[in-house]
Amino acid sequence: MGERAINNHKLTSLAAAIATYVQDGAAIVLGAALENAVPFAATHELIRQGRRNLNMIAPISDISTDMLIGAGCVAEVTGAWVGNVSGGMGHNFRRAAEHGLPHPIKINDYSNFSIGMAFFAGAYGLPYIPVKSILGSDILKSNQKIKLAKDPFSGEPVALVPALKPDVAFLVVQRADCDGNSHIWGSTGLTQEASIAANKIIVLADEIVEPEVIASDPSRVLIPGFGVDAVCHVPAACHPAPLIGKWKRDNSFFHDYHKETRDPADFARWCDEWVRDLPDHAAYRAKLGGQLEELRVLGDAPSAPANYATE
Amino acid sequence: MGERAINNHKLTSLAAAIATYVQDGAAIVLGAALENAVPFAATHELIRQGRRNLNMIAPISDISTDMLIGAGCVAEVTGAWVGNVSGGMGHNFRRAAEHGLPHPIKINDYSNFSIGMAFFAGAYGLPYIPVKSILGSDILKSNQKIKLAKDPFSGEPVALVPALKPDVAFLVVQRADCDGNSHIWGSTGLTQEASIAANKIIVLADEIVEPEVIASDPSRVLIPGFGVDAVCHVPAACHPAPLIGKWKRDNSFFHDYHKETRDPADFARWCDEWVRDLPDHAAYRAKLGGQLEELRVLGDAPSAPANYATE
Amino acid sequence: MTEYSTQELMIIAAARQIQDGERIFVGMRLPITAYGVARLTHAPNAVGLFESGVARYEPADGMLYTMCDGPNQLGAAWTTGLIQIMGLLSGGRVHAGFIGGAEVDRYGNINTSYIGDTENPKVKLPGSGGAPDIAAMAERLVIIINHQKHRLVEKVDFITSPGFLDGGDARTKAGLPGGGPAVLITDRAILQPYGPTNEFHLASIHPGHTLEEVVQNTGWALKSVPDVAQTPPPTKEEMDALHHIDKEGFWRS
Amino acid sequence: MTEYSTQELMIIAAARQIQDGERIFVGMRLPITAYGVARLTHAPNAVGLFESGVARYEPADGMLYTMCDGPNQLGAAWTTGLIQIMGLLSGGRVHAGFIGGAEVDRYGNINTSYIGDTENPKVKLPGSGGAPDIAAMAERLVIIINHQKHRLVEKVDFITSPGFLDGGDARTKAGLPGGGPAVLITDRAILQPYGPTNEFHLASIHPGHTLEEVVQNTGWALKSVPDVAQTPPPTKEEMDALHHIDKEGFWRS
Repeated sequence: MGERAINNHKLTSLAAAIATYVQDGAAIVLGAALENAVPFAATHELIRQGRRNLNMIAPISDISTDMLIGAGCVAEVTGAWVGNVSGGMGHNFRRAAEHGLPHPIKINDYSNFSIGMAFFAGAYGLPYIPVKSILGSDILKSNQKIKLAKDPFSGEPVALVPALKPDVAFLVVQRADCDGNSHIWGSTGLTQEASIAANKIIVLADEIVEPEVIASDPSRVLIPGFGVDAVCHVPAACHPAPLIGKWKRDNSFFHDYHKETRDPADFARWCDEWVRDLPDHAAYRAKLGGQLEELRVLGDAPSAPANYATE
Repeated sequence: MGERAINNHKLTSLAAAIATYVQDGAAIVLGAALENAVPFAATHELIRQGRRNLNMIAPISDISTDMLIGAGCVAEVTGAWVGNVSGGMGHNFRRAAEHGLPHPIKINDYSNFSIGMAFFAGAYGLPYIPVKSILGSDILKSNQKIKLAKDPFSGEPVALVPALKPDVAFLVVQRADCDGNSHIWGSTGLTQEASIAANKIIVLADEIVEPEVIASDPSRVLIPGFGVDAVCHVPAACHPAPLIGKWKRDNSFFHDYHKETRDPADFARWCDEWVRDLPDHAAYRAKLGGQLEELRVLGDAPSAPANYATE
Repeated sequence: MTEYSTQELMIIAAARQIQDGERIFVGMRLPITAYGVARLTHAPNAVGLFESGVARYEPADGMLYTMCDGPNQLGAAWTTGLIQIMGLLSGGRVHAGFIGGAEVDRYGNINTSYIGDTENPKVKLPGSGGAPDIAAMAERLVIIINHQKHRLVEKVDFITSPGFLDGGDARTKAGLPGGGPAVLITDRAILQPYGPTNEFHLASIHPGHTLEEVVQNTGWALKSVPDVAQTPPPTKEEMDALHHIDKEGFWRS
Repeated sequence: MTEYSTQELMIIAAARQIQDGERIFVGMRLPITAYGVARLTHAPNAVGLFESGVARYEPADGMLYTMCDGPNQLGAAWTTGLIQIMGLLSGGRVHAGFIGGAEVDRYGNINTSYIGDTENPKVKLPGSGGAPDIAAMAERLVIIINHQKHRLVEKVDFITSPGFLDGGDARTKAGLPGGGPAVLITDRAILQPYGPTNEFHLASIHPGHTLEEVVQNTGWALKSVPDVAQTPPPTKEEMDALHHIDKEGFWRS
């Protein structure tokens, strides 16, 4: 969360937000909710703008990380899992890790809970967190940043996980106002901790609403607008991942990705077709056409209202 | 949060819940939201049942802790602040700390953030949390449980705050179903962390609703029903504290308490009138009568709906 | 006698590991179906936990490809963050967790990270997810894996999720709070830790499989518990529940 | 010339400490009014933080007795938990915090815990609340206190909220991330840390008060900055804003 964000209108295009806030070599959180609300539109735009040497930090971002690796954007992966959640392994991730193609990548292993604690520490000003849940795991050997120590109270072993403070976090929200005040519902994984830990926050809003809509329910705000640096109106930014109450998951897209990226030439073709040859996410949506429309949630299962009246 | 709570109907009277779950000498969280949603109905019932040697753990519980001290229920106070938030000092707290009346009390000093970290550690299985925000404070001298240490990564000083795991947590919620699935809105202070850290959770629900109401919005659940041990239907359990969208704060009641509890005999009279001579919270509400009705929120400022539809 | 596939038997064996009222880290695919069967049969008060930040009573209505899909969130007991859900692992609040892996060894250590060396892996597997946390902290761990010699190995290349480490009391000495792996369910048999070494021993053989075949397909010298049984076949009630959950017959073949 | 009470001057002096776009730990009573004045005058984009778990843009519509009262939550920017709000103190994300106290000493250390000994206190004060956290972590601390000899003391009995500790670089050596107390506003004057010792020096005297009176009511040998000024009286714009916020004239007398 940035240092002196002034509360004013932050609505901008995703291309402009990435051009402004993401440098080569940046440490990026892109999808900390696990398998829903993954900001794939930002994945595409990072590829289009040709960012290099990124450190992708997230517990699990489904195929987003694999795409960025394949496109040559990634030098480092910090997280718990990289692959294709419903489709199997990530071919680009394997190629990079096993053969250094297109680039070698450094892998910083965490478990989901321990990376959660690293974000929590980064978000709330704690230098590190002592964790028991990765004791006994060889993650303690492969990740040199985590120290094995003794709990000074009990004398028992404990793993010290230092704070992670990413440069930029992208998150997808169901609705936001022009100042970045946002509503999210459904499971959020590590979205709150990872975003607050980050120096800059870029919100991808499925819908832009009047400020009164957000202000009607301040307890549904996960990240307040004063912490947000840019708001981009990108419907279906999550595609092919789901967004609760907005978009269903495009399962066949994940399956097709797995089939169509088995070798580097195939991936290059896939990436041209779905990313590089499209100017922006609007063009991506247009290309999806009816396939995207079928994923749109049309039903209504509304939450019971909460009353905030004072009198 | 208890070890094997089975998901079945847990609706019971507050008297029965306290008789079952609170032993003399227990460590109790009663009001972790700070100045709203304080479970004063539980304060009264603990006094009525004559619990002794309690350790009251909370950042700030407004006059609840002062009442319990005056009634002779408390051996230990673990927290950041005891008094009367809008009315000044707590006379009983001062008498106990300065003169050992009616009993001496042990005070375990914390700041709000450091006790928050102690609850967080207790809730989520971390043995302790390294905190910077109480460096330089004499809390590090008065509270022997907190250790000053060196951050092994940076060599800088850090205060290690060990996990707190209370025996029982009471919380007031706007609405719950019979299984303890609850909705809360408005600021929550340390309610979530303190409750999850506790071994048993007792919910005081302002309203009991059908399970479908709670299930319509699982993101508004702060503590799920499977972690709750007892649900008590106690309207205005928060009085004289406010409950967002339900009850306004009874400011004059706090003011009167300050005036009417200046010496032990006065407090005894106050406590007889408002607690000991009343059989239960229904009688307390009846005694308040029109004064309580004036505090009822009648207006409607509803939250915008969130859609959870899947199709 | 009821007909069933090997996969269906595995699901039902997994469902039997869930006791009523327990909180279970479910995971996707086979275990989520097992959870549904358990809820419909002997464990109507079990609670299913999903590390993305979901807790459910009733299993989701509809096929799930990930734990974050809409049907797993609609009507959930709790949709929240990862820390809130995985934090329940502390203090014995989670009774069991299901995990799979590419490799498991004689002490129940699981590898989902690297085949070969970490610097120069032969195969880079997707990684840990929340499995180490569940393996470290849950009261019991249920491991599900296909029974092949290259999967049930003498020693895993990388311990992603700890079992009993080097066996004996190594796990306790390492400071791990949870009880460790309680059972290993394969497509041929059920293995359990036995004796002071905590080495996995053959506990029961699925109908239609033989001791010899099971031993030949295990990467270590597999010993047996004294009273090796046949895995009880699914009951009619269990199969009815499974067919109710698995309407499309995904697990039938 | 606009008429004003001493309390009103203190509020306006406090409001001047808030810069536009800053995030401020507001606290109750006088500072919350100061926040309202600042928002209406020179700091329309300031954000008010309340440690119970509230962040607001617009000041609350209605009198607040506590930060948790309904009017402070209706239409808030964020209603959440204490950790989320107080956690913003890390990394320079909170620019200033207002705190009061029973005692403050020459180095800006504040006592709200014990007068006398901790084991056998002469007066047991309510305690710290979130003040130590704010004092330790905020970029700047603004202290508001009545100017009396027993309140502005040589050395506090108990450091609840750290200022510059023993002066000089003691604060930095203790590992405190925030910048420490920047200003002390009393009903007679404004004091500021000055020089390498970081001792509080007289910076400006309120209209109608004298140097001699200020010195006599300070519990240490008060020195002055080289250019002691008179505190600028409230402008018409500031008083208009204050009257708009303080409709009932609570601070007028």
